[in-house]
Amino acid sequence: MITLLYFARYREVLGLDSEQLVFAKPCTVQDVIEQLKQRGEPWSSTLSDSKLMLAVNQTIASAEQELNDGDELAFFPPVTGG
Amino acid sequence: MITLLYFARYREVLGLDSEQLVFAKPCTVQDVIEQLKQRGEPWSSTLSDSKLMLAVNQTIASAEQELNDGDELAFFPPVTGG
Amino acid sequence: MSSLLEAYVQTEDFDIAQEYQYLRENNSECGAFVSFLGQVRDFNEGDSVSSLELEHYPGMTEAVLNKLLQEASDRWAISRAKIIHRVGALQASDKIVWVAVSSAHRADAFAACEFLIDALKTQAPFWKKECAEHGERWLDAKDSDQAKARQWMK
Amino acid sequence: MSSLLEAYVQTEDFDIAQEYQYLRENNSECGAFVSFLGQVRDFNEGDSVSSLELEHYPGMTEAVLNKLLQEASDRWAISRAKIIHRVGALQASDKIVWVAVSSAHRADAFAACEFLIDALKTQAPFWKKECAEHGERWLDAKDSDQAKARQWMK
Repeated sequence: MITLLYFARYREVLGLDSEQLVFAKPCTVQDVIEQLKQRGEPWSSTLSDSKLMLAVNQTIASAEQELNDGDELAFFPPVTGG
Repeated sequence: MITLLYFARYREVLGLDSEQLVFAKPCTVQDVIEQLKQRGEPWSSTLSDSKLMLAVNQTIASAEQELNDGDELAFFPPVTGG
Repeated sequence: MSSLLEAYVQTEDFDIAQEYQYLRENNSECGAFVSFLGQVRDFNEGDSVSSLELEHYPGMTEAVLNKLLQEASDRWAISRAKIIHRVGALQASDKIVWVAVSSAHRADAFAACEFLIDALKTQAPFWKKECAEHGERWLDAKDSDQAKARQWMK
Repeated sequence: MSSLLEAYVQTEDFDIAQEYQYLRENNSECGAFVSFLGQVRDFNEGDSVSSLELEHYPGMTEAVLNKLLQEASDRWAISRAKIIHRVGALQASDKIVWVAVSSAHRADAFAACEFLIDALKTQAPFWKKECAEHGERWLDAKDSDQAKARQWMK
Protein backbone atom coordinates (compact mmCIF):
# COMPACT_ATOMS: atom_id res chain seq x y z
CA MET A 1 0.00 0.00 0.00
CA ILE A 2 1.26 3.51 -0.83
CA THR A 3 -0.24 6.92 -0.11
CA LEU A 4 -0.90 9.26 -3.03
CA LEU A 5 -1.13 13.02 -2.52
CA TYR A 6 -2.39 15.66 -4.97
CA PHE A 7 -1.76 19.37 -4.61
CA ALA A 8 -2.95 22.71 -5.96
CA ARG A 9 -4.59 22.61 -9.41
CA TYR A 10 -4.24 18.81 -9.61
CA ARG A 11 -6.08 18.44 -6.29
CA GLU A 12 -8.86 20.66 -7.61
CA VAL A 13 -9.14 19.02 -11.03
CA LEU A 14 -9.08 15.50 -9.60
CA GLY A 15 -11.35 16.46 -6.71
CA LEU A 16 -9.11 14.51 -4.35
CA ASP A 17 -6.27 15.38 -2.00
CA SER A 18 -5.12 11.90 -1.04
CA GLU A 19 -5.82 8.21 -1.41
CA GLN A 20 -4.34 4.82 -0.59
CA LEU A 21 -3.28 2.59 -3.47
CA VAL A 22 -2.57 -1.13 -3.41
CA PHE A 23 0.36 -2.02 -5.64
CA ALA A 24 2.39 -5.08 -6.60
CA LYS A 25 6.17 -4.93 -6.45
CA PRO A 26 8.30 -4.24 -8.35
CA CYS A 27 6.64 -0.96 -9.20
CA THR A 28 7.99 2.41 -10.30
CA VAL A 29 6.38 5.83 -10.11
CA GLN A 30 5.75 5.52 -13.86
CA ASP A 31 3.81 2.27 -13.30
CA VAL A 32 1.56 4.07 -10.81
CA ILE A 33 1.03 6.94 -13.26
CA GLU A 34 -0.01 4.48 -16.00
CA GLN A 35 -2.38 2.73 -13.61
CA LEU A 36 -4.01 6.05 -12.63
CA LYS A 37 -4.34 7.20 -16.25
CA GLN A 38 -6.48 4.15 -16.96
CA ARG A 39 -9.18 5.80 -14.86
CA GLY A 40 -9.80 8.06 -17.88
CA GLU A 41 -10.42 11.82 -17.64
CA PRO A 42 -9.49 13.97 -15.81
CA TRP A 43 -6.74 11.58 -14.63
CA SER A 44 -5.36 10.85 -18.05
CA SER A 45 -4.69 14.45 -19.10
CA THR A 46 -3.73 15.67 -15.61
CA LEU A 47 -1.00 13.07 -15.19
CA SER A 48 0.21 13.71 -18.75
CA ASP A 49 1.01 17.34 -17.85
CA SER A 50 4.54 17.99 -19.10
CA LYS A 51 5.16 20.07 -15.98
CA LEU A 52 4.08 17.36 -13.54
CA MET A 53 6.38 17.20 -10.50
CA LEU A 54 6.80 14.20 -8.22
CA ALA A 55 8.01 13.65 -4.70
CA VAL A 56 8.53 10.31 -3.01
CA ASN A 57 8.60 10.53 0.76
CA GLN A 58 8.76 14.32 0.50
CA THR A 59 11.82 14.38 -1.73
CA ILE A 60 11.70 15.35 -5.41
CA ALA A 61 11.84 12.15 -7.46
CA SER A 62 11.86 10.95 -11.06
CA ALA A 63 9.34 8.66 -12.72
CA GLU A 64 11.91 5.83 -12.74
CA GLN A 65 12.05 5.63 -8.95
CA GLU A 66 10.99 2.27 -7.44
CA LEU A 67 8.35 2.36 -4.75
CA ASN A 68 8.17 0.46 -1.49
CA ASP A 69 5.33 -0.39 0.84
CA GLY A 70 4.36 2.61 2.95
CA ASP A 71 5.84 5.20 0.56
CA GLU A 72 4.22 8.59 0.11
CA LEU A 73 3.99 9.67 -3.53
CA ALA A 74 2.95 13.25 -4.24
CA PHE A 75 1.96 14.86 -7.55
CA PHE A 76 2.06 18.63 -7.95
CA PRO A 77 2.56 21.41 -10.48
CA PRO A 78 5.67 23.66 -10.44
CA VAL A 79 5.83 25.59 -7.17
CA THR A 80 4.85 29.28 -6.98
CA GLY A 81 5.53 30.36 -3.39
CA GLY A 82 7.63 33.20 -2.02
CA MET B 1 39.88 83.69 -0.60
CA ILE B 2 39.05 79.97 -0.36
CA THR B 3 37.90 77.86 2.58
CA LEU B 4 39.98 74.85 3.57
CA LEU B 5 38.46 71.94 5.50
CA TYR B 6 40.25 69.06 7.23
CA PHE B 7 38.53 65.86 8.35
CA ALA B 8 39.13 62.83 10.56
CA ARG B 9 42.78 61.99 11.25
CA TYR B 10 44.01 65.02 9.28
CA ARG B 11 41.87 67.32 11.39
CA GLU B 12 43.33 65.75 14.54
CA VAL B 13 46.96 65.75 13.37
CA LEU B 14 46.77 69.34 12.10
CA GLY B 15 44.72 70.48 15.11
CA LEU B 16 42.46 72.41 12.75
CA ASP B 17 39.10 71.77 11.12
CA SER B 18 38.92 74.78 8.80
CA GLU B 19 40.66 77.95 7.76
CA GLN B 20 40.45 80.72 5.17
CA LEU B 21 43.28 81.05 2.69
CA VAL B 22 44.13 84.03 0.49
CA PHE B 23 45.35 82.88 -2.93
CA ALA B 24 46.41 84.44 -6.21
CA LYS B 25 44.89 83.20 -9.46
CA PRO B 26 45.59 81.11 -11.43
CA CYS B 27 45.89 78.50 -8.73
CA THR B 28 45.33 74.73 -8.71
CA VAL B 29 44.68 72.43 -5.76
CA GLN B 30 48.30 71.28 -6.13
CA ASP B 31 49.50 74.90 -5.70
CA VAL B 32 47.55 75.13 -2.42
CA ILE B 33 49.03 71.84 -1.24
CA GLU B 34 52.57 73.09 -1.94
CA GLN B 35 51.86 76.34 -0.12
CA LEU B 36 50.53 74.45 2.94
CA LYS B 37 53.49 72.03 2.98
CA GLN B 38 55.83 74.99 3.41
CA ARG B 39 54.43 75.36 6.90
CA GLY B 40 56.61 72.33 7.82
CA GLU B 41 55.46 69.44 10.01
CA PRO B 42 52.83 68.11 10.51
CA TRP B 43 51.56 69.77 7.30
CA SER B 44 54.31 68.50 5.07
CA SER B 45 53.88 64.79 5.84
CA THR B 46 50.08 64.93 6.23
CA LEU B 47 49.56 66.48 2.80
CA SER B 48 52.06 64.01 1.27
CA ASP B 49 49.85 61.08 2.32
CA SER B 50 49.48 58.87 -0.76
CA LYS B 51 45.88 58.23 0.24
CA LEU B 52 44.96 61.93 0.52
CA MET B 53 41.50 62.63 -0.94
CA LEU B 54 40.27 66.01 -2.16
CA ALA B 55 36.93 67.59 -2.73
CA VAL B 56 36.28 70.98 -4.31
CA ASN B 57 32.87 72.39 -3.48
CA GLN B 58 31.86 69.01 -2.05
CA THR B 59 32.71 67.04 -5.18
CA ILE B 60 35.71 64.69 -5.39
CA ALA B 61 38.46 66.48 -7.31
CA SER B 62 41.99 65.96 -8.58
CA ALA B 63 45.06 67.99 -7.66
CA GLU B 64 45.03 69.56 -11.14
CA GLN B 65 41.72 71.31 -10.61
CA GLU B 66 41.80 75.11 -10.80
CA LEU B 67 40.35 77.05 -7.89
CA ASN B 68 38.12 80.10 -7.90
CA ASP B 69 37.36 82.69 -5.29
CA GLY B 70 34.90 81.35 -2.71
CA ASP B 71 35.68 77.68 -3.39
CA GLU B 72 35.60 75.13 -0.58
CA LEU B 73 38.58 72.75 -0.67
CA ALA B 74 38.44 69.73 1.64
CA PHE B 75 41.21 67.27 2.54
CA PHE B 76 40.35 63.88 3.98
CA PRO B 77 41.55 60.27 4.24
CA PRO B 78 39.70 57.41 2.48
CA VAL B 79 36.17 57.12 3.82
CA THR B 80 35.19 54.40 6.29
CA GLY B 81 31.46 54.78 6.90
CA GLY B 82 28.63 52.31 6.56
CA MET C 1 30.53 28.38 15.54
CA SER C 2 27.40 26.76 14.15
CA SER C 3 24.66 28.90 12.69
CA LEU C 4 21.25 29.41 14.19
CA LEU C 5 18.82 28.44 11.43
CA GLU C 6 15.03 28.49 11.67
CA ALA C 7 12.11 28.00 9.29
CA TYR C 8 8.42 28.50 10.00
CA VAL C 9 5.33 27.86 7.89
CA GLN C 10 2.34 29.53 9.48
CA THR C 11 -1.04 31.15 8.88
CA GLU C 12 -0.32 33.93 11.41
CA ASP C 13 1.25 37.23 10.50
CA PHE C 14 4.72 38.05 11.85
CA ASP C 15 6.16 41.19 13.37
CA ILE C 16 9.19 42.77 11.69
CA ALA C 17 10.45 44.58 14.81
CA GLN C 18 10.37 41.27 16.67
CA GLU C 19 12.20 39.52 13.84
CA TYR C 20 14.95 42.14 13.90
CA GLN C 21 15.20 41.72 17.65
CA TYR C 22 15.64 37.97 17.13
CA LEU C 23 18.42 38.62 14.62
CA ARG C 24 20.26 41.21 16.70
CA GLU C 25 19.87 39.96 20.29
CA ASN C 26 23.17 38.83 21.79
CA ASN C 27 24.65 39.05 18.33
CA SER C 28 27.06 41.96 18.59
CA GLU C 29 29.76 40.06 16.69
CA CYS C 30 27.59 40.55 13.60
CA GLY C 31 27.77 43.80 11.72
CA ALA C 32 25.47 43.05 8.80
CA PHE C 33 21.77 42.17 8.62
CA VAL C 34 20.00 41.65 5.31
CA SER C 35 16.32 40.91 5.05
CA PHE C 36 13.83 40.24 2.31
CA LEU C 37 10.11 40.79 2.74
CA GLY C 38 7.63 39.64 0.11
CA GLN C 39 4.09 40.94 0.22
CA VAL C 40 0.93 40.37 -1.80
CA ARG C 41 0.91 42.76 -4.74
CA ASP C 42 -2.37 44.31 -5.76
CA PHE C 43 -1.82 43.48 -9.38
CA ASN C 44 -0.38 40.58 -11.30
CA GLU C 45 -0.25 40.55 -15.05
CA GLY C 46 -2.71 43.38 -15.32
CA ASP C 47 -5.50 41.85 -13.30
CA SER C 48 -6.45 43.39 -9.96
CA VAL C 49 -5.80 40.83 -7.24
CA SER C 50 -8.10 41.03 -4.27
CA SER C 51 -6.81 38.03 -2.38
CA LEU C 52 -4.52 35.05 -2.51
CA GLU C 53 -4.81 31.49 -1.25
CA LEU C 54 -1.52 29.84 -0.37
CA GLU C 55 -1.38 26.05 -0.29
CA HIS C 56 1.62 23.99 0.78
CA TYR C 57 2.79 20.41 1.29
CA PRO C 58 3.10 20.03 5.07
CA GLY C 59 6.25 18.24 6.08
CA MET C 60 8.02 18.50 2.75
CA THR C 61 7.90 22.31 2.88
CA GLU C 62 9.68 22.47 6.23
CA ALA C 63 12.20 19.86 5.08
CA VAL C 64 13.03 21.86 1.95
CA LEU C 65 13.35 25.15 3.84
CA ASN C 66 15.66 23.58 6.42
CA LYS C 67 17.77 22.01 3.67
CA LEU C 68 18.09 25.41 1.96
CA LEU C 69 19.07 27.08 5.24
CA GLN C 70 21.74 24.44 5.79
CA GLU C 71 23.02 24.92 2.25
CA ALA C 72 23.21 28.70 2.79
CA SER C 73 25.08 28.16 6.03
CA ASP C 74 27.53 25.80 4.30
CA ARG C 75 28.20 28.21 1.43
CA TRP C 76 28.42 31.53 3.26
CA ALA C 77 29.67 32.74 6.64
CA ILE C 78 26.34 33.49 8.26
CA SER C 79 25.47 33.62 11.91
CA ARG C 80 21.67 33.46 11.93
CA ALA C 81 19.05 32.92 9.28
CA LYS C 82 15.31 32.68 9.50
CA ILE C 83 12.58 32.00 6.97
CA ILE C 84 8.91 32.60 7.69
CA HIS C 85 6.37 31.72 5.01
CA ARG C 86 2.67 32.24 5.47
CA VAL C 87 -0.05 29.96 4.11
CA GLY C 88 -3.83 30.22 3.86
CA ALA C 89 -5.83 33.26 2.83
CA LEU C 90 -3.93 36.52 2.29
CA GLN C 91 -5.06 39.97 1.17
CA ALA C 92 -3.30 42.65 -0.91
CA SER C 93 -0.39 44.17 1.05
CA ASP C 94 -0.27 41.24 3.49
CA LYS C 95 3.18 39.90 4.23
CA ILE C 96 3.86 36.52 2.59
CA VAL C 97 7.48 35.67 3.21
CA TRP C 98 10.40 36.82 5.35
CA VAL C 99 14.03 35.85 4.84
CA ALA C 100 16.55 37.40 7.22
CA VAL C 101 20.26 36.72 7.58
CA SER C 102 22.95 38.05 9.88
CA SER C 103 26.66 37.86 9.23
CA ALA C 104 29.93 39.48 10.20
CA HIS C 105 30.24 40.49 6.53
CA ARG C 106 27.62 42.11 4.36
CA ALA C 107 28.47 40.31 1.11
CA ASP C 108 27.73 36.95 2.78
CA ALA C 109 24.47 38.26 4.24
CA PHE C 110 23.30 39.58 0.85
CA ALA C 111 24.26 36.41 -1.04
CA ALA C 112 22.71 34.04 1.48
CA CYS C 113 19.48 36.05 1.69
CA GLU C 114 19.04 36.29 -2.09
CA PHE C 115 19.96 32.63 -2.57
CA LEU C 116 17.36 31.59 0.02
CA ILE C 117 14.47 33.46 -1.56
CA ASP C 118 15.48 32.45 -5.11
CA ALA C 119 15.78 28.78 -4.13
CA LEU C 120 12.57 28.87 -2.08
CA LYS C 121 10.68 30.18 -5.11
CA THR C 122 11.57 27.15 -7.22
CA GLN C 123 12.02 24.37 -4.66
CA ALA C 124 9.67 24.84 -1.70
CA PRO C 125 6.24 23.27 -2.31
CA PHE C 126 3.97 26.28 -2.03
CA TRP C 127 1.27 27.15 -4.56
CA LYS C 128 -0.56 30.44 -4.99
CA LYS C 129 -4.14 30.79 -6.17
CA GLU C 130 -5.20 34.32 -7.04
CA CYS C 131 -8.72 35.53 -6.49
CA ALA C 132 -9.05 38.47 -8.86
CA GLU C 133 -11.85 40.42 -10.52
CA HIS C 134 -12.31 37.77 -13.17
CA GLY C 135 -12.35 34.75 -10.87
CA GLU C 136 -9.82 32.40 -9.37
CA ARG C 137 -6.71 31.02 -11.01
CA TRP C 138 -3.62 29.10 -9.97
CA LEU C 139 -0.46 31.02 -10.72
CA ASP C 140 1.95 29.63 -13.29
CA ALA C 141 5.58 29.23 -12.33
CA LYS C 142 7.77 31.91 -13.91
CA ASP C 143 10.68 31.08 -16.19
CA SER C 144 12.52 34.07 -14.70
CA ASP C 145 12.40 32.39 -11.29
CA GLN C 146 13.94 29.23 -12.74
CA ALA C 147 16.67 31.32 -14.36
CA LYS C 148 17.46 33.09 -11.08
CA ALA C 149 17.64 29.80 -9.20
CA ARG C 150 20.04 28.35 -11.79
CA GLN C 151 22.48 31.20 -11.16
CA TRP C 152 23.14 29.81 -7.69
CA MET C 153 24.05 26.33 -8.89
CA LYS C 154 27.62 25.43 -8.23
CA MET D 1 6.55 56.76 -12.14
CA SER D 2 9.38 58.52 -10.35
CA SER D 3 10.94 56.91 -7.30
CA LEU D 4 10.69 58.21 -3.78
CA LEU D 5 14.28 58.59 -2.61
CA GLU D 6 15.41 59.86 0.80
CA ALA D 7 18.69 60.16 2.67
CA TYR D 8 19.22 61.19 6.28
CA VAL D 9 22.37 61.81 8.28
CA GLN D 10 21.53 62.02 11.96
CA THR D 11 22.77 61.45 15.50
CA GLU D 12 19.42 59.95 16.59
CA ASP D 13 18.62 56.27 16.45
CA PHE D 14 15.94 55.06 14.02
CA ASP D 15 13.10 52.60 14.38
CA ILE D 16 13.01 49.61 12.05
CA ALA D 17 9.26 49.02 12.35
CA GLN D 18 8.68 52.65 11.40
CA GLU D 19 11.07 52.34 8.45
CA TYR D 20 9.21 49.28 7.16
CA GLN D 21 5.96 51.16 7.54
CA TYR D 22 7.44 53.98 5.44
CA LEU D 23 8.44 51.48 2.75
CA ARG D 24 5.13 49.61 2.67
CA GLU D 25 2.52 52.32 3.22
CA ASN D 26 0.36 52.87 0.14
CA ASN D 27 2.82 50.75 -1.78
CA SER D 28 0.84 47.64 -2.61
CA GLU D 29 2.13 47.60 -6.19
CA CYS D 30 5.48 46.54 -4.70
CA GLY D 31 6.04 42.91 -3.85
CA ALA D 32 9.68 43.02 -2.74
CA PHE D 33 11.42 44.85 0.10
CA VAL D 34 15.13 44.43 0.76
CA SER D 35 16.89 46.08 3.64
CA PHE D 36 20.41 46.26 4.99
CA LEU D 37 21.18 47.15 8.58
CA GLY D 38 24.73 47.77 9.73
CA GLN D 39 25.49 47.84 13.45
CA VAL D 40 28.58 48.45 15.56
CA ARG D 41 30.43 45.16 16.01
CA ASP D 42 32.01 44.45 19.36
CA PHE D 43 35.27 43.42 17.79
CA ASN D 44 37.35 44.56 14.88
CA GLU D 45 40.62 42.92 13.98
CA GLY D 46 40.86 41.20 17.33
CA ASP D 47 40.54 44.27 19.51
CA SER D 48 37.46 44.69 21.68
CA VAL D 49 35.63 47.83 20.58
CA SER D 50 33.76 49.64 23.29
CA SER D 51 32.57 52.60 21.25
CA LEU D 52 32.81 54.37 17.92
CA GLU D 53 32.92 58.01 16.92
CA LEU D 54 31.48 58.76 13.48
CA GLU D 55 32.55 61.96 11.76
CA HIS D 56 31.18 63.21 8.45
CA TYR D 57 31.43 66.09 5.98
CA PRO D 58 28.10 67.93 6.33
CA GLY D 59 26.64 68.90 2.98
CA MET D 60 28.87 66.69 0.87
CA THR D 61 27.61 63.55 2.63
CA GLU D 62 23.97 64.30 1.83
CA ALA D 63 24.89 65.24 -1.75
CA VAL D 64 26.73 61.93 -2.27
CA LEU D 65 23.93 59.86 -0.75
CA ASN D 66 21.33 61.57 -2.92
CA LYS D 67 23.50 61.07 -6.00
CA LEU D 68 23.82 57.34 -5.20
CA LEU D 69 20.06 57.02 -4.69
CA GLN D 70 19.47 58.67 -8.04
CA GLU D 71 21.98 56.34 -9.68
CA ALA D 72 20.25 53.31 -8.13
CA SER D 73 16.90 54.57 -9.35
CA ASP D 74 18.30 55.07 -12.86
CA ARG D 75 19.84 51.59 -13.01
CA TRP D 76 17.10 49.48 -11.41
CA ALA D 77 13.31 49.52 -11.31
CA ILE D 78 12.82 50.61 -7.73
CA SER D 79 9.88 52.34 -6.15
CA ARG D 80 11.26 53.68 -2.87
CA ALA D 81 14.70 53.81 -1.33
CA LYS D 82 15.92 55.29 1.90
CA ILE D 83 19.33 55.63 3.49
CA ILE D 84 19.81 56.58 7.13
CA HIS D 85 23.35 56.98 8.45
CA ARG D 86 24.10 57.91 12.03
CA VAL D 87 26.97 60.12 13.16
CA GLY D 88 28.44 60.97 16.55
CA ALA D 89 29.12 58.57 19.43
CA LEU D 90 27.90 54.99 19.02
CA GLN D 91 28.22 51.93 21.27
CA ALA D 92 28.59 48.22 20.44
CA SER D 93 25.34 46.86 18.91
CA ASP D 94 24.08 50.35 18.07
CA LYS D 95 22.62 50.72 14.62
CA ILE D 96 24.87 52.66 12.22
CA VAL D 97 23.31 52.51 8.79
CA TRP D 98 20.01 51.55 7.15
CA VAL D 99 19.48 51.01 3.43
CA ALA D 100 16.00 49.91 2.36
CA VAL D 101 14.58 49.49 -1.12
CA SER D 102 11.18 48.50 -2.44
CA SER D 103 10.50 47.23 -5.92
CA ALA D 104 7.98 45.25 -7.91
CA HIS D 105 10.79 42.72 -8.49
CA ARG D 106 13.14 41.24 -5.94
CA ALA D 107 16.26 41.11 -8.13
CA ASP D 108 16.08 44.90 -8.57
CA ALA D 109 15.55 45.43 -4.85
CA PHE D 110 18.54 43.23 -3.95
CA ALA D 111 20.84 44.80 -6.53
CA ALA D 112 19.92 48.39 -5.66
CA CYS D 113 20.26 47.78 -1.92
CA GLU D 114 23.67 46.10 -2.19
CA PHE D 115 24.90 48.71 -4.67
CA LEU D 116 23.87 51.51 -2.30
CA ILE D 117 25.70 50.15 0.73
CA ASP D 118 28.79 49.18 -1.31
CA ALA D 119 28.95 52.61 -2.95
CA LEU D 120 28.26 54.42 0.32
CA LYS D 121 31.20 52.60 1.93
CA THR D 122 33.69 53.99 -0.57
CA GLN D 123 32.14 57.30 -1.66
CA ALA D 124 30.23 58.90 1.21
CA PRO D 125 32.46 61.05 3.44
CA PHE D 126 32.10 59.32 6.80
CA TRP D 127 35.01 58.36 9.03
CA LYS D 128 35.02 55.96 11.97
CA LYS D 129 37.22 56.27 15.03
CA GLU D 130 37.26 53.25 17.29
CA CYS D 131 37.65 53.56 21.01
CA ALA D 132 38.96 50.15 22.07
CA GLU D 133 40.82 48.69 25.06
CA HIS D 134 44.13 49.94 23.76
CA GLY D 135 43.05 53.47 22.97
CA GLU D 136 41.56 55.33 20.05
CA ARG D 137 42.31 54.83 16.40
CA TRP D 138 40.92 55.93 13.07
CA LEU D 139 39.87 52.99 10.95
CA ASP D 140 41.69 52.30 7.71
CA ALA D 141 39.66 51.91 4.54
CA LYS D 142 39.45 48.27 3.46
CA ASP D 143 40.68 47.09 0.07
CA SER D 144 37.77 44.63 0.04
CA ASP D 145 35.35 47.57 0.11
CA GLN D 146 37.07 49.12 -2.89
CA ALA D 147 36.87 45.80 -4.72
CA LYS D 148 33.14 45.46 -3.97
CA ALA D 149 32.45 48.99 -5.17
CA ARG D 150 34.32 48.36 -8.43
CA GLN D 151 32.02 45.43 -9.25
CA TRP D 152 29.16 47.89 -9.71
CA MET D 153 30.99 50.05 -12.23
CA LYS D 154 29.39 49.96 -15.62
